[in-house]
Amino acid sequence: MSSSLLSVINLTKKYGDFYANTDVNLNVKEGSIHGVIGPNGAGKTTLFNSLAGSTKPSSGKIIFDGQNIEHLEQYDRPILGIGRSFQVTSLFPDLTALENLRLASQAQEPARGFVFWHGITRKGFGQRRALHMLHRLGLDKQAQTPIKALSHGQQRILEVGMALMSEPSLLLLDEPTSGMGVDDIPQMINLLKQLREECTILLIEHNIRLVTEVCDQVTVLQAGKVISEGTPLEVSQDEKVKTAYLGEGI
Amino acid sequence: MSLYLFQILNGVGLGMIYFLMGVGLTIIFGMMNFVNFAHGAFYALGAYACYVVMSITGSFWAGLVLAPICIGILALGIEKVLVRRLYAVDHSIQILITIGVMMMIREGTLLIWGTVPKSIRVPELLAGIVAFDDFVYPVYRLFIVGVTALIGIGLWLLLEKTRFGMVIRAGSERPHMVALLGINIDKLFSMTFIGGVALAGVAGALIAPIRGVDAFMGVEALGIAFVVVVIGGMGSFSGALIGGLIVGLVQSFTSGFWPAGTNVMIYSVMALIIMFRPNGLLGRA
Amino acid sequence: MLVVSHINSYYDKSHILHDLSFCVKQGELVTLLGRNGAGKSTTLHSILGLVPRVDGDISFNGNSILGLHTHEIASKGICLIPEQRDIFQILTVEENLQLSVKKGSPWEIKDIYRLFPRLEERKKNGGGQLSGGEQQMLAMARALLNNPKILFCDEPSEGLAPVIVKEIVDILREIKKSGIPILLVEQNLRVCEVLADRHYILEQGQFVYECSQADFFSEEAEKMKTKYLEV
Amino acid sequence: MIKLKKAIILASSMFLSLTSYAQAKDVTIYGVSSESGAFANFGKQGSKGLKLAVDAADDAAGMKFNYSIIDSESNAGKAARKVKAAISKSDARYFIGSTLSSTALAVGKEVDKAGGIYINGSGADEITGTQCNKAMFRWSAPTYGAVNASLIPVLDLHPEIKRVYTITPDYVFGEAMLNNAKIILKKRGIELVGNSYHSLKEKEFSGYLSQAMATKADLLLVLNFGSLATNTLLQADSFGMKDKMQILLVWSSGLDHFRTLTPKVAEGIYFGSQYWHEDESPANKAFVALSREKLKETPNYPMAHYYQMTKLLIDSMNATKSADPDAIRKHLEGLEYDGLTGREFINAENHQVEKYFYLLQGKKASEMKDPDNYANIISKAKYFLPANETGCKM
Amino acid sequence: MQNTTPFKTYAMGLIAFVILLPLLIHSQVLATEILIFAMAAIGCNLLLGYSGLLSFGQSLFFGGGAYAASILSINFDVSLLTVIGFTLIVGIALAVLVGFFSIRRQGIYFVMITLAFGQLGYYAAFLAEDFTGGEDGLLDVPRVALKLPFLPDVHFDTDISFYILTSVLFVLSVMLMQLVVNSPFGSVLQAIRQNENRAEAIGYRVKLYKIAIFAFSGAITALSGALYALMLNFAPLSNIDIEISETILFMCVLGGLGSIFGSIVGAAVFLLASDFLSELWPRWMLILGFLVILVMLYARGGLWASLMIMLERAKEILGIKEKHNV
Repeated sequence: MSSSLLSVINLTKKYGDFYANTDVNLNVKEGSIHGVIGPNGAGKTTLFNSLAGSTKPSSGKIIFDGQNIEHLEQYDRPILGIGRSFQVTSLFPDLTALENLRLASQAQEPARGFVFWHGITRKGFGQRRALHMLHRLGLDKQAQTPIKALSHGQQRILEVGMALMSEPSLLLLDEPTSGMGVDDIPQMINLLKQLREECTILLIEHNIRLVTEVCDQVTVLQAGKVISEGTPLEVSQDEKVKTAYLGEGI
Repeated sequence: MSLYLFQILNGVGLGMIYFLMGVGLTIIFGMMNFVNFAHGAFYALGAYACYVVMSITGSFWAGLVLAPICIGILALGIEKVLVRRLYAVDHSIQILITIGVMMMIREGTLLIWGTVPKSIRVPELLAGIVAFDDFVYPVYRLFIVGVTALIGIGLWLLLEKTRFGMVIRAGSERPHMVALLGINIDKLFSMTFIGGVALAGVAGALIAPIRGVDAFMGVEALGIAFVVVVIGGMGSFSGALIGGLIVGLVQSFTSGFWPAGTNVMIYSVMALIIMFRPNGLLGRA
Repeated sequence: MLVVSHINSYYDKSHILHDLSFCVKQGELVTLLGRNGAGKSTTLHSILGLVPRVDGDISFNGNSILGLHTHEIASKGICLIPEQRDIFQILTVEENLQLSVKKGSPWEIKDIYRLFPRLEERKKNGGGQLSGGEQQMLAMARALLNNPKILFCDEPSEGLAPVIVKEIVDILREIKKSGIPILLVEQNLRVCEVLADRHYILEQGQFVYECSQADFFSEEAEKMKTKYLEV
Repeated sequence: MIKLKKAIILASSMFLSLTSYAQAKDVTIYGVSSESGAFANFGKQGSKGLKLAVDAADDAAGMKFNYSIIDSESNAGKAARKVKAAISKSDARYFIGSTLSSTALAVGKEVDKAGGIYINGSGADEITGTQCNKAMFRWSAPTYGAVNASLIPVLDLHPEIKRVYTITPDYVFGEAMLNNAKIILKKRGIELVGNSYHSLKEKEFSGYLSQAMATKADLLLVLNFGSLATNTLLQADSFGMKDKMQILLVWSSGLDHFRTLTPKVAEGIYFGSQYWHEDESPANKAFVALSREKLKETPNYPMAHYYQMTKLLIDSMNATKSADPDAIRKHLEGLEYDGLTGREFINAENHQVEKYFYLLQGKKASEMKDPDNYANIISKAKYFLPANETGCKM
Repeated sequence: MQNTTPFKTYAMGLIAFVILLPLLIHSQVLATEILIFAMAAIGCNLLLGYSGLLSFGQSLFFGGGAYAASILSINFDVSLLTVIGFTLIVGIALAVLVGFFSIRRQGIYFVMITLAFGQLGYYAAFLAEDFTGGEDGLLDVPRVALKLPFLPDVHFDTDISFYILTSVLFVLSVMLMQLVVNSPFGSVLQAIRQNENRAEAIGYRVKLYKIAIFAFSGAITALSGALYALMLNFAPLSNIDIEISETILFMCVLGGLGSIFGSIVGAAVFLLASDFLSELWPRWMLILGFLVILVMLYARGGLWASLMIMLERAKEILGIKEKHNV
């Protein structure tokens, strides 16, 4: 039994009087793919943001690799080994695919970002790793294409690629297939399956096919609270979950 | 003691004038998220319009009434041709373009009315002073405070108590939802812009008898108006009032002990307030 | 009454809806089902002119409404109860209602208070102070006052406690009884089952299944539900 | 392609050099004036005066006079740069006028380095004081002269004045005015009951004016200038102060101030002025006639002093029959001549033109004989410190 | 807007520009002023064009640089390099201060804070008469000589020698800025401008980068202010007035946002227009205002980009003709 890479303990997030998350507990085992699902408004994105550092939780702890991280700034987390993707594609639209990835790689060595006295064509600013990643994502041909000219599916894949550039030990994916065409989804599933070899993944997803296919463990949120946890099969049998998704008898 | 009392009263009087300069700006911003750097130019045009009407009709009152109408008509044109395209763009682009508008208006006024400043006489009815013991105050200033208070109350009633105001407030929060209720939000935006700009015209016309009319009065007013609304919170009606009063009082008190430093104080107060209350005193996030 | 034929919708470069055609007839309650991101809300928004680019044709009571401004479409009587409710937070409950009153509507504010007694209790409160359920009621009330000829309901049960959901369902039923057709987007299948006349299931911006209420429990329909809706 | 470029460059540079050297015998007089920017009004009038003087000049001594206007854009830095460019590019040596003292000081340095002549009428006393140099001449009364020539006659006319309140802009010029006033008041045993400093960007004088009234002063002595003074007087009028005390604006802009203020405000107020078009001196009569004939307008101070300064320069060129700055300087130093304000004299030690300064009083609208007859000349006088007291070391 | 043209080509182009400029406009002083303001406009462009920060406080750096250089040159017997070094330090210090406070806010609030700093700088300079000369400005600013060990002093008293000095500093700083915008640092700035949130999410401390670009902007703007003071031998109060901020901003916008060469074009066009047009028609600013609106509405790339597009078209037409010939 492998140990927990990420533990969330009694995490609560309030917006005014509104509780987006209440006492959420979560353990993500090293090397696993962990899905977080739940109906709209369940507080998945809030939880995700607390983990990624774009919001600070109101109370509770987040322990990553034995270290408390709930107080860390967003920009500190990639360097610790937590990569994230965004639900709505959030890239640098006027820059090329290669440059996007290169920037993500360069960020791993914070001092490099302040090098202003020479150009970036030299080695060591992530160029090589970015090319490598492009190849891996199957986007070699798009290296010099600006992001805004890429298809939506390609953008989604790049979105995940960006998170990977930090060589994360934990990858946080926010609805990686959101808005993707049916044809592109298998490509994403393949990518995720490959990735499990190198890192732990926590993902929020609506595409149940994807969740059942790739996840080892699933946590179900409803109204900000954890209502069920287990393997995809266990969870799908859980009456509480069914009710949460399909509604109670009326 | 009486000196302090005077400074407070004078500060409040000034504050009301500053409120009048800022209120149109804040309404336009609050409703449409539009930063209008040409606000001061419309203020100056208001003063010129009042001057022109007065020199034709001989009546200050006609000027006071017609000036905002003229400015409103001009604003209608500018909104249709230019401003309409800018609601969705970045603040910085709105600022740069409205600065262009400001320059065109300023140079235009110089072209039309020349470089000699004009002055408008205080109407006979309002000339003179009121005296309470040692404390004297010009009637015309009291008149401005009164008119501003009336405009303020009128605006408040309009915004808070009428259907039109309700729609404006609703539109400032969720323009899409207002459209979904079958209300023409674009028209509403135009009307708000025209109204806000016309208020600048009123301010210009009202102040003309105190400080004269010149092409550069707009720039000063713009600075003050922005400080006022930033202090109070961009978009907040009552914020403009509080901001105006704060600036008025700071100016009144500073001029007592450090006259050269009034502007330093005003800008420092503003900078401090934004540092600690990023959206101004009453601004929404 | 509402006829949507072969519409394609785009946000920037993303092609969201692919060749959708459907209709809502007088007095009918039709549901659009599908998982998140299937394109249900986008369908509603496309009809209301809130999506930047829509091709195809949409007609309402025989007149094409494609390309009209949102407010023009809305004044023809197409009323949306949005997913986020979009209550005006800075207005009071009563102001929210007054704002929506339109001449000719069969409902007046006093009818609303009869229908939603809670709103009357809270009429002086700001829209921002309401609970989720109250907000949903207010959003529905607002649509009713707006003289609707057809009602679009986007996930009315989302995030609400079961008791409240029940109340909402009752109200929808009452509205339906009054003869106003409803296009309902809903994830809660139970809600759909008790209300709807016909169902459409969407996946990736395309219709994958269409059936009447009678067929909704057929073997095929159950399969479709499992495939496209369930966990 | 490259050849074409070269040809164009060559052609254009030849053209430019041709135009600048073609008229070697001409003398170009450069007017430094703020044609645009915040002081465009002043500059525009000044340029008119300069043009009038050049157009009216004979081309005696075989020289033909031209003028060129350097737009200072109401900015001292711009003016300095353009003057520098004119000196190096066109060999400019003769410069007239400025709006701002800071412009005059900066331009003065440049012209001095180039060995030219620069006559201006700026307010700052440093021009003929601590910052004086051999190139600069100043045709305007210093603060000392202005305060003496206006305050003393007012005090003589109104022996009832016992308490004086001053309003002063908070910078060097205002300080100089205030010090001069204090000396006079002290000499006469009149109490200075209060003073309000204000910033140069002040628009609001209500606070200071109320303090003045609270001190029950008999005379409000306004020591600011330009639009500051306009605002002060407009606001004083709305406070009804004219009924309670005398008001003297020492450094007015003359005709412009009366036009802006209108007779209703100006009536009864005393104004100090560098120039008034109704002076009876022969030179002024000729000038006013010329201006009314050529420009159809009554000259104001900017026009008059640019005219006078330009004419002074042209006259001395004619007198010396040369365009040599040194010769002209020698001629100007110690010169006494018929000027617009009467007999004027140029002090050789600090290049101050010792001219008359006027005290005017605003007239009732009903008493005005013509549209520009805004005021009566109460007195005119010359007060100048001995050159060794001005701090000038040339 | 990544440039792929080789570095050397830029250098050659710039050198050709500084050699041709005084010949074309026939005035070394005006040419000097153009180079100086081009540097200031580049400073503004670093913020607005490359980082999306609209600063109304550039006059603080410009005026601050002018005062720093003037005070040092008037009061101490120093070498030119010392003056330049001191100016850069003052510029950077002011910029870091303004940057530190202003970048915490966005949109109009950011603009207002930079404006407030600009205004505070103006009034501070006005009041601190002993150091700045107040309204009169600092007169008699000497052009200090360049003192190098074992070599004779180099003086810059003539227009031409000062133009050469300015050209050298201009070429060096433009090349440096060209390096900066194409460096790893510059690429992070582009990323921040396009998507601040993502930049932070992949691990960049966005605020630090913004302060850093403020420092660059402050340095080059202060240097231009210093050169302006040395050129005029005079540091007027108007150097630190809001009008200078506006002028710099206009040059930057007119020339084109996000292009260093655009700023050079913007400064040249602005100054030449103000020099020639102001004499023809004092109300020429009316046209300027109109141009600014047009550029912001239809050609964000400004005059430079429009020029480039026209060149491309010309090339295309020529290219087609060549093909026909073959």
